[in-house]
Amino acid sequence: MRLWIELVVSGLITGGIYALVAMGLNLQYGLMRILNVSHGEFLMLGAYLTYWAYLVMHLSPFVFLPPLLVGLFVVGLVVHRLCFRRLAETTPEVEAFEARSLLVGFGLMFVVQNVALLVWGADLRGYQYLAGTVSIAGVGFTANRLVAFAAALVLGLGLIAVLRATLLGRAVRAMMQSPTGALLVGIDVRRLHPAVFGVGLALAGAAGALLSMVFEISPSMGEPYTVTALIVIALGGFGSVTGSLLGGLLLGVVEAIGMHLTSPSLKMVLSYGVFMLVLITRPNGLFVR
Amino acid sequence: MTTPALAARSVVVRFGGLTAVDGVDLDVDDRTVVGIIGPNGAGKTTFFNALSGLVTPASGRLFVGGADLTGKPAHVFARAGIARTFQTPRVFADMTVAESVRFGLEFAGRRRRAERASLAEVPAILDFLGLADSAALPARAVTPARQRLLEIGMALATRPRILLLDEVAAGLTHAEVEKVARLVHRCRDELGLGVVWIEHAVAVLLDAVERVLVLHQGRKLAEGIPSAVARDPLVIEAYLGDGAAEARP
Amino acid sequence: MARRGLAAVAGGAAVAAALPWLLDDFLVSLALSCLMYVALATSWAMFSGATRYVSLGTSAFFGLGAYVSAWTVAAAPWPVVIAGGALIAAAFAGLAGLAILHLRGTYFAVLTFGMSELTRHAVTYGEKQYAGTVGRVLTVAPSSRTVYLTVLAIAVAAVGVAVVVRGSRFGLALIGIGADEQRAQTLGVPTRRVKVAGFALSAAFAGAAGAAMAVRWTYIDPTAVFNPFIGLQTVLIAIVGGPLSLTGPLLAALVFSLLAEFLRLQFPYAYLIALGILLIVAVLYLPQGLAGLWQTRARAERPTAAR
Amino acid sequence: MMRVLAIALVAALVLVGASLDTSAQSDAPPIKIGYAISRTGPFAPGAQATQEPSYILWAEQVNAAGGLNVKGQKRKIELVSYDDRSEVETIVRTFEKLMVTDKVDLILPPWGSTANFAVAPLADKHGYPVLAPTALSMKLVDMKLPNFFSMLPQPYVLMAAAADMLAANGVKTVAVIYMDDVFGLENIAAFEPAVKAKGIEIVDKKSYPLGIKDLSPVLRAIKDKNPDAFVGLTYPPDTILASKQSKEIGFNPKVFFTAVGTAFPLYKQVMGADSDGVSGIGSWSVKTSPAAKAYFDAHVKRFQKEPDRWASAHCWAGLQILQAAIEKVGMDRKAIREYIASNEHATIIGPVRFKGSEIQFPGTVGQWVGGDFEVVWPANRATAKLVVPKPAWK
Repeated sequence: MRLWIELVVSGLITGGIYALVAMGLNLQYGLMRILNVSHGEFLMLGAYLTYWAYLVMHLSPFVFLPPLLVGLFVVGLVVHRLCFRRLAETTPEVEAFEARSLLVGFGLMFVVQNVALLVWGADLRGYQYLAGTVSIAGVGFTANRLVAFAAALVLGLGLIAVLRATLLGRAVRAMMQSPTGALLVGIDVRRLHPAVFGVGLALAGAAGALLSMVFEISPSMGEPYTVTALIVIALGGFGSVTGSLLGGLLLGVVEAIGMHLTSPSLKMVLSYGVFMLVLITRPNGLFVR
Repeated sequence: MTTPALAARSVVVRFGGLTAVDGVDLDVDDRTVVGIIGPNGAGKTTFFNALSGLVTPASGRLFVGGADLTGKPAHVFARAGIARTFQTPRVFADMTVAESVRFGLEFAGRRRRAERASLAEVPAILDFLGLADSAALPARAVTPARQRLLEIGMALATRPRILLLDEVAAGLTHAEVEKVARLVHRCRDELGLGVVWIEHAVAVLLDAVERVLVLHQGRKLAEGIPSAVARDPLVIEAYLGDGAAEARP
Repeated sequence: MARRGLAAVAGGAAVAAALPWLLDDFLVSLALSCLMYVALATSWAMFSGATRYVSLGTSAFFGLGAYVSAWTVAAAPWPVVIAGGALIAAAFAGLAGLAILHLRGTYFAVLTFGMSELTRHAVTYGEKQYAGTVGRVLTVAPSSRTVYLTVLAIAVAAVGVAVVVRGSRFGLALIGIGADEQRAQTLGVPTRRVKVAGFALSAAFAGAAGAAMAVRWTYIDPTAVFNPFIGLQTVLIAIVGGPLSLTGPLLAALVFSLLAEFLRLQFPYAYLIALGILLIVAVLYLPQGLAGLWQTRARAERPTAAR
Repeated sequence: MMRVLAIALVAALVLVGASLDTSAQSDAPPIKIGYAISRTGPFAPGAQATQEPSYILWAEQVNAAGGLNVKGQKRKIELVSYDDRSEVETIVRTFEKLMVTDKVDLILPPWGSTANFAVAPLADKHGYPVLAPTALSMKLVDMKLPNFFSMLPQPYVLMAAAADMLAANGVKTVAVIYMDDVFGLENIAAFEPAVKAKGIEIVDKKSYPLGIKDLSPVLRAIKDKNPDAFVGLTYPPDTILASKQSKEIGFNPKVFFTAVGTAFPLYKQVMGADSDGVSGIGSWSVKTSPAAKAYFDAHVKRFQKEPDRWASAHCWAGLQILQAAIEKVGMDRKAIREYIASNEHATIIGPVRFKGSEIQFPGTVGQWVGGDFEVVWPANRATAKLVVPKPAWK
């Protein structure tokens, strides 16, 4: 029994981060059909900036989190203005827009990853923050993992609360269902889109900041998280932010238990197998009735 | 009695918990025009989707020329002689008008139906529809009315036995509607087709068809010659909630 | 058109075939890279460009081909190895296609990406379980000239097949599926069969290319041969070239490979930034791809109009 | 159209080739030494931690001293370097460029086993000797390429040393995890017979894939079996992950051994005081020799980071051997190869010689002792005393 609790909690902790990474990406995709494959790169950027703030300015990652969120939000506005606005204007047809925004994402991936390489070098880096062990019900967990999980959950639930409770949030959700709805509710898409794109990047950055406390960082760390985010989004449903939260947590737990029951070597086969199966049989996600 | 060209037997189509078409029968012979009317959401288009193989009925059977095609994919229906148009024209936007018509000839229309007087050449079809002068234009560039005609042209290019027309007259001017009705009759008379014609604007339809079927909430409400159906109290009642004025011929 | 196109392919191939005798090893290798991407991008565009089923799965087929090569190169004649790579990749694509070709758009893209990762990990696991290793050493390898000519042949075949398909009913069916799948089906196109066949046909070239390239590396492991970048780069090249055109992906494969190499060697530290920016600019300002630059010409060359 | 394209292609190829012909003229022509190494992509962290800095440092030091003494003439080193993008095909192509187009005098190897597998036969074909500091595979050694020299002792040597150390410290049971790649598989294959020969029982053996983010389920299962020793045949990210998570679950075996990355300065940065007593693969420290200390200091001064205590020094030793060979026999690559193959060489890691492709160098075990990574096994190489049992995680 203790073992199972350990597995589930450990899975939830990993899954919380997965969820946070996925939610930002899904928000962008759901609203604007931008499948931003450079999402992981902005996560990496968040991780490096946090690392740098900790090392150079001795700022705790949590103190640095608000300016980081704002910073990446602004980066998001700029990136949207420079790349995606023009793309949306010149490519009205959805399928073509999706394919071409994918390419812009690759371009961004090259740029951001290599800027980080130039600035920080390729070496693996890390720092020690809240590395002590906390015991919960006799089961030990590193403090930074728990804190990261809690922060991920707060950000994730906060986002969902905003989407559900505020008028603007509800409009965003409505539009994620039907893009033409925007015109009916009279929302200024030209302002909303950059803002939501910015929120997506800010969430990626936050995930990076949290991850930097737990894992080592390198300029190429982002790609696997983009892939994980895609898996989570598929599980929870494209365009469903709540689905991503649940999907992330579920994936974390499934991986932990699967790894225990089979072998870690099968972990990847397992995750991708589940992912393919869900997409093939339930393309709208597991949680859609 | 000969086998009908197209026969639907107690066709039921469901989406999740919703029954869109509920046990509808239909027989269509060669050289006839049958109309289907019904208020919005009556299941007309869904019924067409079943007749053309795009959705598989939950129960019931579909026969084309006597052969049971239930559950077969749409291209089998097309090859068996079922052609259709779509409510909002679904032409190949990037192809020219001539290319679009050729498409049907290359696939379902490839098999010769020697016994039919079908049109087997792109120019012949374009002439039949009066589209010859648009042949080289991209489909996206022609007027919506002409796109409707092109839809019919693409369908004719499959060299069908049955033509299913889904609201081909919607939004057209009175004069244009008249032209469509004449075209439908020519399909029947010159090409020997059986035509099933859905229209929301009932007045147009009742003048043009020999037999009409009324769908309401997925069920067949009435069937018969237009004049009789138009007087059917059940039909009038069904249409009252949906714009009774339209219902009167 | 088809005949003129094939003649042009033959002319280009003749020139390319002479390169190993004219240029030094490095330039031949560079040409080889170009040819590899010509084969991958052209065959990709043949299916994915026409049908708009954007596949990110090229690396799966490439990797399978590479493993077929690793398994058989010591025992089988070279043409059999290449054909084996092509066949296994095509068979795999056919089976996968049956399972996933009912989903379009982003779903399909993401699924094919997942498929290629799943294949990578499955091969890793299988090799480890049953062969006790993950990587394979290929000590018996044909000469680099043979490899070059083989990849040239694959590229020529890919372009040739793309030209032929473009002018055929099969190609028309693919384009119809890309324009409006249901409509095409109601006009008599057996869409499922056409899609699976097209997907498998395009995979065959990636498999053959993988089988040919693997022997250059002496040692292959799943990380190297199932590198998702092979698939991504293929898509990138094809879309930058213009996924609906024949010459676009071909030209883009050459331009992209040469440009990337030039930047890499000239600016060893910042070239990927330059490449990224160029890519973004190309996507933003060439909406039809490179092919858009000679759009009017391309229109006149459209097979269905020309016949 | 196609013909135009083909001609354009040839022209472009020639142009790219010509534009990159970097031939600098000076009175005493410099020695051109070329390499391609990962500055981007997945190999980059490893390559930049253990390999390229040494190349750069070496060239700078040699040039500062006026150059290499080649047959009485002082010649400077000109490094011709490219990024290999961590892609095998790019690695092959770039080395062809270096050897055939640029006609460099000598080459330096790329990073990692995969890359060396691709380069070794190519270099051998063109007659370039290679002293590879980061190629670890018996399969590569078994290819018996005359021009290929591995600077690292092979898995069977390393694992035998580890098994010796475990046995000598009373370890009876061991749990091992290893990565699903050539490094992990070859090492586990060497490890199993080595510990069995010493009568040590393997109580758990698990493999894991590249890029794993959570090892705690595995470690908890291992903890339940309570082995005397834990051995992780791991790469840097997983080395640290396994350490952090062992601490998290309070897994405190007598010996905690992790492979690559334990000897990285990063390990101490992220593990802090917990690094104390953790052992791993490592072969030198600043106490090994004054030359080692000088290398260490120069590295820190030049790059503001410490070299790792394993492959970095082997890389440097390879450069020392190459330098000695050039100064002894000149620039003839055949003669250089003969010199390397048939002599004993003095290096910062001690005297070494080669048997075939294999370096004759003992297997060693390192450990974090008192805040520094030291060699602790075998005794004649030790720079500090082995600490067993490892102090519990703090």
